[in-house]
Parts: sequence; C-alpha cells; structure tokens
Amino acid sequence: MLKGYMILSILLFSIGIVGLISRRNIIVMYMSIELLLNAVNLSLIAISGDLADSSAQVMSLIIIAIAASEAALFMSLFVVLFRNRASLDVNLFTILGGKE
Amino acid sequence: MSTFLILLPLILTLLFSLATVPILVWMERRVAALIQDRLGPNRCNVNGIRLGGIVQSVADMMKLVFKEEFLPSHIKNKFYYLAAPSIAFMSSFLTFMVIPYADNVTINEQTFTMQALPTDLGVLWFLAFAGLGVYGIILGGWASHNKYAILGSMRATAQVISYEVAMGLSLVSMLITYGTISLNEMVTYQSQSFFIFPAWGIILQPLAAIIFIVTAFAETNRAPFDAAEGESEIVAGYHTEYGAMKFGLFFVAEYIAMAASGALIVTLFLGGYQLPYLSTQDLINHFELVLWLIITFAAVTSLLFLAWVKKHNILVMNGLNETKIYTTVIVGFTLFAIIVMSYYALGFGNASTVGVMLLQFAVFTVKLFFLHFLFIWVRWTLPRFRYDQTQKLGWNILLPLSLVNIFITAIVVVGVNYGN
Amino acid sequence: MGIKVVKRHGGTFLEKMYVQAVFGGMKTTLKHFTANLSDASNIPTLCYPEQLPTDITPRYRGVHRLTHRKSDDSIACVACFMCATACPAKCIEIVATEREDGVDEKMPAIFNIDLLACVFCGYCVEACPCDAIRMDSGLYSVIGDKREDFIYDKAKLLSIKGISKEEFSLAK
Amino acid sequence: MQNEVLFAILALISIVSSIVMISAHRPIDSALSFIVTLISIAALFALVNATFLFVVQIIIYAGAILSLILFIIMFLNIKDENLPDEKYKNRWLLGTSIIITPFSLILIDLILRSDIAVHALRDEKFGTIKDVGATLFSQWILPFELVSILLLVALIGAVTLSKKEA
Amino acid sequence: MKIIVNDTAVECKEGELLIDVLINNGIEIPHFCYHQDLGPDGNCRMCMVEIKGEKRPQIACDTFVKENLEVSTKSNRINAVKRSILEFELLNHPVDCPICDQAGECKLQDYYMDYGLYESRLSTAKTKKGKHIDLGSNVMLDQERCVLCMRCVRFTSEITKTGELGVMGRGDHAKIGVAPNRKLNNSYAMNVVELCPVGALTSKDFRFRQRVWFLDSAKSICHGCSRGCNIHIDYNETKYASEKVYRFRSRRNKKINLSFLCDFGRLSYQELNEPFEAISWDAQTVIESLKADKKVALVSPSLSMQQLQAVKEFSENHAIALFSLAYTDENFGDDWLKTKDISANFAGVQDRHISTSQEEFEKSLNNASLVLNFDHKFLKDKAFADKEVIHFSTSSCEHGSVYAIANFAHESGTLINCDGIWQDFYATKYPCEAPRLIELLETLR
Repeated sequence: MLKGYMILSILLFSIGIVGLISRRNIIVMYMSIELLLNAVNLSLIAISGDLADSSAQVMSLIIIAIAASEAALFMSLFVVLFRNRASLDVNLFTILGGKE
Repeated sequence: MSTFLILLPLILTLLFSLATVPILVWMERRVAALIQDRLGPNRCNVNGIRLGGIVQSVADMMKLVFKEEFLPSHIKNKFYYLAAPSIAFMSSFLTFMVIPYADNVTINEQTFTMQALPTDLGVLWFLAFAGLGVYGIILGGWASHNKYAILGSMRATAQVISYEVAMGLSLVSMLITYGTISLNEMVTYQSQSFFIFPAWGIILQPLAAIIFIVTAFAETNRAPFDAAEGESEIVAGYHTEYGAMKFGLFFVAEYIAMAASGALIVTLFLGGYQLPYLSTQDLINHFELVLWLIITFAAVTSLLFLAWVKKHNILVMNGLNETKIYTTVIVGFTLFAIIVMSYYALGFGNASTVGVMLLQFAVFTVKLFFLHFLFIWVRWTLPRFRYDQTQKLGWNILLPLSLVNIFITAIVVVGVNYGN
Repeated sequence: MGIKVVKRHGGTFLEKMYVQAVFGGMKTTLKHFTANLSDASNIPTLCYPEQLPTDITPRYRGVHRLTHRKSDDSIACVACFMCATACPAKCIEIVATEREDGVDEKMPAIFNIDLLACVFCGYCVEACPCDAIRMDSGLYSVIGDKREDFIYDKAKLLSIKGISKEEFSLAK
Repeated sequence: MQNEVLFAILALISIVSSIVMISAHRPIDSALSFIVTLISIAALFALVNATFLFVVQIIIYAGAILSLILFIIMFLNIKDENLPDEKYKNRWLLGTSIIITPFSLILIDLILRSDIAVHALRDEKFGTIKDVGATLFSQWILPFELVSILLLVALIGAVTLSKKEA
Repeated sequence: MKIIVNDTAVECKEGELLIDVLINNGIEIPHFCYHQDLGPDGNCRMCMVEIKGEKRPQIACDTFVKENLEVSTKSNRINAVKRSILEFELLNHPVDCPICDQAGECKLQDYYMDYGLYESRLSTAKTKKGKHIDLGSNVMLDQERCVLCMRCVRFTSEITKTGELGVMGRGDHAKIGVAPNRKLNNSYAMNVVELCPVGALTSKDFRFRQRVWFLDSAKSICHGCSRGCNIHIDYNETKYASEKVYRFRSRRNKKINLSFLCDFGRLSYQELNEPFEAISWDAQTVIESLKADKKVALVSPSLSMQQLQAVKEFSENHAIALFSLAYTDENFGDDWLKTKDISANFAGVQDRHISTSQEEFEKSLNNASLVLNFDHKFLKDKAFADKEVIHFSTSSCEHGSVYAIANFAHESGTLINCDGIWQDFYATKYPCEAPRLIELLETLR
C-alpha cells in the first residue's frame, strides 16, 4: 500500500508538472500547482500512516494552510489581471509592476 | 451480517430524512396558513382520508416524480445540468449522517451507536458536506445558461461561503466549551446541570447559539436569507430552469438541509436526545416510573387531540368518515401502547435499554420538529434581507461577535480549569 | 400646506439591533398561529365550493341561461349571432337551422357557451335583440372536474331557471 | 484486500480526473474535474486512517478553495474568446509528458526497489483530531504561528490587491 | 364635361345618367330599383337629388348630365325627402333582421341607419303577406320584406327573357310572385337573390348558414367554364369551424359577365369544401418513382397559367411527355354566359403549346410505366394494372397514390378565357392544408 501511495503521488506530481509546463491558461496552471501540493501531501500522509507518526500529518496540514493563503492571493491577483487584460493567457501577463 | 449492520442505519437515516420532507412541506404550508389566518391545503384525499393535508404533500411529490423530464434546448452542458441537483441532494443528505438519535445502546455486551456513520468527526463532517452542497448551487446556476439562475447561484454561493466562516467560529466556541468534537459526547455533556438549569448549549453559550441559528438559516438559504431565490427579482434563483424531479431534488435537498441544520442545532444547543435533568442512566434506573408517566401523558394527549379533531374536522369529503376512523385508530393505538407499556411497567419484562432508546428518539424528534417550527415561524414573520444587508450582517456583525465569543469562552474555560 | 415631517424610527442603538422588532413580530405571528390552531372557526376562509358566498347581489352576472317564449315555452333564441358577434372572448358557438314548427323561421341547432373562455362581461345579454340570453341565473360558481363540464349546451342553458321576476323572454 | 481494491479505484479516479483537469479547454471543466481529484485524494487520506486530514481536505480544498475558483470563474463570466488560444495544446501536453516520463519512471523504479514499508503499529487514536492537535501544538507550535501570520498577510494582501484603484 | 356635385366639380361624359356618374365617383347615392346592369326604372324614388334650377327634387336615375349641372345629394331638404320615402318603403316591412340573412348587407338597413332613425307612426296592423315561399331554383321568397324595386322582375323579363316573376295586387297588397303552378325555372335564376337589395329573395343553400359580417371575400374567377366570370369567394374560418367557402358572388365586369353568374357556377363552390383522402407529401418517394423509363403526364386545362408553366418546365426537366385534353360539354353551352368548353384555361394550354392530341396521348399512355395526373378528370377513376399512377389532385381519385394540392380558392394565378382575355385571381387569406402545386414541383426539381 505504501508503495502504491508513493507511486500514485509520483504520478500525480508528474501530471501536475506536465499541466504546469504545457498549459497557458492561468487557472489550469494554478490548479496544477495545487495538484503538486496534493501529491506531496499524499505521500506525506501515506508515510505518516506507515510510521504511525502524526508529524507528517501536521506538515500536510500546514501545507494545506499555505495552499489556502496562496489561493486567496492568487484569486485577487487573477481578478486584477483579468480586469486589465480580459484574457486568461499567461503570455499576456508580462508586466508585473507599475502602469503601462 | 456486519455489512448489514453498517448499511441498516444508513438506510434508516435516509428513510427518516426523506420521510421528514413531506411532513416538513405540510408543516410549512399549514403553519404559514394559520399564521396568515388561512386554512392551508385540506382537500387532497385518498378515499376521504386527508391526514390533515399531508396527502397533499405526497400528491405533490408524486406529481414531481411522474412529470416529464424536460431538458431546455439551450442547455449546452447536459452533464453539469443533470449533476447539479444530485450533488445538492447527496451533500445535504450526507450531512444528516452524523446526528445521534439516541444514546449508545448496549445489548448483550455489544454497543451500538445511534448514528448512521459511527464517526467522531461530528461537527467537522457537517461543515465539510454543507460546504460541498455549494457545488450543486454553482453548477445548477452556471449550467442553466440563464441570467436569473446565475445571479441566484452567485448570491447563494457568496452567502454560503461567507456564513460558513461565522458558523465555523461559533462552533469553535462550542467545541471549547464541551471539550470534544464528537456529537454524542456533546449530548452526554448536556445531560448535566448548570446551577438550576440543564446544561444545554443554549444556556451555556446563548451568543454562540444565536449566531449558529442565524448562520444555519443562511446556510440553508431559508428566509429571511433567501435572496438567492428572491421571486420578485430573479424568478426562482438557481433552479429557474429546472423542472420535474430535477427541481424535486433541489427542493428535497433544501428541506433535508433544513432538517439536518435543525438536527445539529438540537444536538449542539438543545440537549440532543436528552430530557432535561435526566441522563440516560437515570432513565434506565427509574424506567418503570418513566413508563407510568408516559402512559398518563399518552392518554391525556390523545384525548385532547381527539377532542380537537372532533371540533375542527368539519369539512367532510366523499368517501370514508374521516373523524370516525381517526378516533378508532388513535384510541386503538393508544390503548395498545398503554397495554404494552403497562406490561413492562408492572415488571413482567425488562426492556429498559430499548425503551429508553425509543424515548430518546421520540424526544429528539419532538425537539427537531420544534426547530422546524421555528424555521417556518421565522420564515413567515421576517421580511427578506437585501443581499448587501445579508453580507453586512455576516461579515460585520456575526464574524466579530463569534470571535469575541471564542475569546471569552477560552478565557472562562481556562480560568475554570485553572481553578480546578 | 407644508410637508409633514414624520420622525424616522430606528435611531437608537436598541432599535438598530432589531431584537425588539424581530421578537415583537414573532410574537404577533405566534399569536395568530395559536389562536387559529385552538379555534379554526375564526378563520375567514370559505370552504368553496361546499360553502358558497352569500353576499352577492342579484345584479351580479351569473351563468348564462336561454329564455323561453311566453306563448309556447319554446326557445326564444333565433340564432341571429348577435351575442357571438359581441362576445370579446369568442366563447359562443352557434349553428343555425331552419325552424320547422311555424313559430319562427330560424333557431339554433347548436348553442354552446364555453364558460372557461367566457369573461362574464355581459355583452351577449346587451346584444340580444330577443332577450333570449340572460345572466340572471343566480349561479355564480361553476364547478366541474373536466373541461367538458364547462361547455354548456343548448339543453343545459334552457334548463337553467332565472332568479328575476320575468321568467320568459320579453321580446315581442 | 478491501483496502487495496478501494485504493486502486480511488487512484484510478484521481489520475483520470487530474489528466482531464490539465487537458480540458474550458476552466470550468478543469475545476470540476479537479474537485473529483481532491475528493478522491481525501478518500485516500481516510484509507490510511488520517480522518482529520480527510475532513480538512474536504472543507478547505474541496469546500473553500475550489468553490472560490468556481465562484471567480462564474463571477468574471469567462467566455471562449477570453481563453488563451492554445492551438498546439495537445502537442505540448504530449511533448511535456514524453520529457517527464523518464524522470517519473526513475522515481517509481527507486520506490519499487527501496525497502520503505515500515508498518509501525497504529493505535486507535492515530489520525484523530486529538492526536494531530497534540502534535501540532507541542512540536510544531512555531510553524503553526508562522502559518497564521502568513495567512493574515495573505488576507491583507488579497484585499489590497483586489481593491479597485481609486 | 363637368358637373358640380355638392360644390365639387366632377368629370363626366355626355349622355351619361347622373346616378352612374355619382356611383362611379364614389358619391353616396341611395337607390333600390336602379342597377347598373338592369338600367333605370324609377319606382323606388330613393335616389332623389336636388338640382339647381329645378323646383322639386329629381331622381338621379332618370336624369342625364349636362354641362355645369349643379347637384346636391345631402341637403336637409333631400334628407327629409329620403326619410319620408324610406318611412313609406318600411311601412309594412317586418322587423325580423335577426332572422333575415340579408342583415349586414341589406340596403334598407343601411339607409335606415343613415337617413331614417324615426319612430314608427303606424297605428294600424301591418299588412301580412306570404313568407317562406319556395320559388324553385333554390330561391326562397319572403314577400313582407320586399320593397317592390322590381329588379328581379326586370331580370327575368329583360335578361333571361323567361318572365316568371311579376307583381301582383295593388297598393299595400302589391307583392312579387310567380304565376300559379309555375316555378322560377331558368339556369340564371339565382341572380335574383343577389339583385334583391333586401332580404326578400334568399338562396336555399346559403340560408341560415352564416352571417354575412363574419365572411371574408377574395377576388377570384369562376372555374366552371371557359367564360371566366368574375366572382367574389365568400369564406371564413372561426374558432369552432375550419375554413369553409360559403358562397360565390358575382363581381362586376362589363366585358365578361356584367353582374351575373349562371346557377351552375354559383353553386360550384360546394366542390371546394369537399374533403377527400390523400397521402402526405413525400418528395423522396416521388423522386424514386420519377426514375421510371417512360413517363407521361396529363395536365388539367383548368389550371392557371403559372401552374401550367411550372408543370411544363417540370416535364421538360424530367423528360415527361406532357398532354392536356380539353373538357367539352355540348349540353352545357348556351348563347349567353355558358360555354361548351367547360375548362377554365384551355386557351392558356394552347398558349403554352402543350399537346392536346387525344391519339398521341393514348399512344404514350400505353407505352408509359409512370403516369402523372395533374388534376385532370380524365384519369381520376381509371385503373391501370401495369402502370404507376401519381395524382396531384384537388378532389378524390380512386386509384394510384393521391397527393392533395391546393384548389383554386387557395391559389393566385392567371387565366385566359374563351375570348382571349387574361384575368388574375387571388387566394383566400387562410392557408390551405394542402400544399400548392408549384411548391411541390419546386421540391422535385
């Protein structure tokens, strides 16, 4: 089971990286990042279950908390960017500071 | 056998939650009618038997089930359109699964929990699936391709998301008070006394109770927080484009969500299945006395009820004589119950654990229906909040209040424990 | 005539909390609920159609009826189509035929009024040159289970009795 | 045995839905399939008795974050012309996965060869809220406080960012 | 030449009757006995006008125009005169307008509303006369309603020269009637119904069927024979009954039929209402059938020019031998309106150069495996064992597959009559259930 969990985690991580690299849609990219975090969480939990140690669970709890703050920041960024560019294309988001 | 024992409570809970829906709808309509000086539905009958109008709810449900499943032609995403009501239904049904109906029963050294899912996650489970219910609303609104639907679903979503915060925080203060997250333990805690009062959540934490009840109203999109389906501006909100049983699922989901919130409020704040001052052990120890009290109570109530029926059941439909049948059934049933109870009360047999379980279940149901009455009562009293007022209430008033409540609770709990 | 300035409610903190208002409202509705539950006879709802309204004046337009001739009690209508022409709802269906009994030349073979379409405007009564159609039947409740129940044919319309003094057609 | 079967089903669901997530054209499809991934991952948590993490995953990820994303997608009313023009999306996906495959194969191979199965004894309390909470507030108290500050910062940052320019 | 009517100048020609000038210029002039195709009689006195220089009002139907004649048709004096004449005409007239079929197109009603509106001064009982008298030839007479304008009498004596009708009795008791043991019996008899300005003469087939104000009217041409008499088709559709044609009325055309119609033509509307069995249109099946090797088509000479042209083009496209056979009935023709050629557009068939040879048609018919019949009566009841027959028909056919097409009430088109006059006719306003032939042929292209 542990090996299964690890393999699944690797697969999900790879899928996340594929999505992150090959897509230009900013929402899909964000969700790919979340998928990476989830893959890591999965392996952490599996190991914690196998070691009967709660520390890894706490770690993934903190990761989830970070993901939540990331989500909040991303959403506000994304709303601002969409308002300015009216597109989800990351290639258009080239200017990160100031006004054009 | 073990699979059966796992599935049985699930199925029983499903049946219980489904059976409450027609009764709730009936209550909603009759109470609304009486509040507004009307009579409410009283015509629908099966060969003259009307059951005070419950037959009408059954007929409505049957109509929804047998109506043609209609798919508007402009719907582009049929899968999402069809999935939305199922999601709403499933999640509201799942929230019902962790409510304890009675104390744990021990028969032949084996302990049975009176919960559909014997998990100690309790409140967290409720929060998790109440949150998932939002997807039904979002998808329903989005897949309908309709401005009313999308406006309604945005309102509902924003409202549910923002009130979840205040709800969770008011729960935190209850968790601190009870020192547990398992609902069953919470109920057991509430069987104690607090000075002369029963130690119910509503007495220990009145502020949290009010905040939780208000947020529960908002979470279930009930009036006065039903701007999401404000008929005067956005037709029917997120289920504008739904018909037949797809609408029926949304409808049932709303009522089950209401029933589940009511059950949670009962469990958290109204002592759950407990009678005030009486713990499970007390009941079991003095079971015969309790039975005698129940016998008296049953006799008096059924007589009063019969007198009421005789006085008010004036309108006679074609078919059987309704009043006569009611009288026969009620008298017969009461007599039967009294005989059965007397058998045990006179000490011929011992069924105290099961008897107490049934009593507690009855107490729970009565409390639940009182809560439903409260829901309905509020709906037909208070006017609908404007959408911005809803948000303002949630973020500006309930959230700070619940935060303050957490601080005070924590300080008090720490202080009390420090003293010990 | 100045403008009357009404003092606005809800200024004080207590009123802004709405607690009093909310519970006051709940008290009112509960009072109605308990009063109606304990004695339903005070509810002003009429159990229509078992109970019928009693406060309707005879001038109120009821279901149509076809009058008879005073001389031989036969149908007064001559199928002139004036009622059908005047009807804004087009609810009157007439098929005319030759009258063989020598009283007159023409009579309706079919005279149907679709009461579901009828708007009870009374124009047909006004239009009738023979006083053959009237709305003085005193029937203000039309009850039926099927759509067909609401289509009154010639025989039915002739069989309805009027409540006014003049039973027969007044046309000469 | 039961657990293995459940694991296989859940693993399949999570992989398929995550693939759908990265390859769907419309963001709403991606988001909805991602919800499926998240819920199946939550179920995988529950399978190793991490019940608290299961609930947290559902409440925070599936309940809050994803509904926020869906809400934003609905709120901004994203139309097809707002989406990036990804003509060669499938080629890109194929190419990237060809590049990634060897790495993941190496990792999987490593996992399969390694001897990591420990199977420590798990008591009943493992994964419950009490257990996780005790660990969190004893050993991990500093990261916990840091994360709370991070959350606060993120909150303020989000509000500042999304405020309309005056 | 000019005259002045009510202070306005009106153009006219030398030798015209004043009433004709007034009618042609749309100036309202009430009249009963005058009819443009029957000429003046001068007995009703309704067309009184005031002429400058004359002491008394004069009747317009017996006055010829002359240069600078000043005429007034609506002075107070004239109105008073008309009113008294009307009162006289109406003295014994029964007030049974609700029963009377003329109500709605009755001159007496109109004039009473325009000039009458007086209280009755009759103190004695009204004179009773015969009602409900069957004159024969579908005509019913009600003597009480008669205003004795004598249009019908003049029609039978001057136009048909049969003289069945006459006036009997004097004064109050004068009434129209036929001689004992005689009936109104000629093939133009029903024209008297239309000529009658009031409801004295009504036709049996229209009696009590429909009130005239419910009827719509379409300008059309009678398809009964090659004369091409101009008609109005009176039809309607109500909430409770589907579309029905109720009658044909003549439409005045000085070159062809004046204001008259033969009884046969007048009653030919009944065919238009007859339902018949047909199969629903299926272009694919017909296209399959059209792949047959030898094909022959027979087109009715009663179709319009447009339909004939469409059929001709269709036949040329699909290599079909096209024929048309004339309808002739020696007994039908007479020396006035009726012609021996009872098809409506045989001249049109010749104009389109469609073969009309009987022998050649028989020859092609024997060789053909597919026969197309465009509404021709010749093939209606014929059965062929070895041939497929497709009918495009406006009436029932006994064998073969029958596709219904719209009849001429639902069509607009052009006909050429026996004198070579091209005339247009127009469809009724309700759509026909059956499709139009031209549209069907369009789908077979």
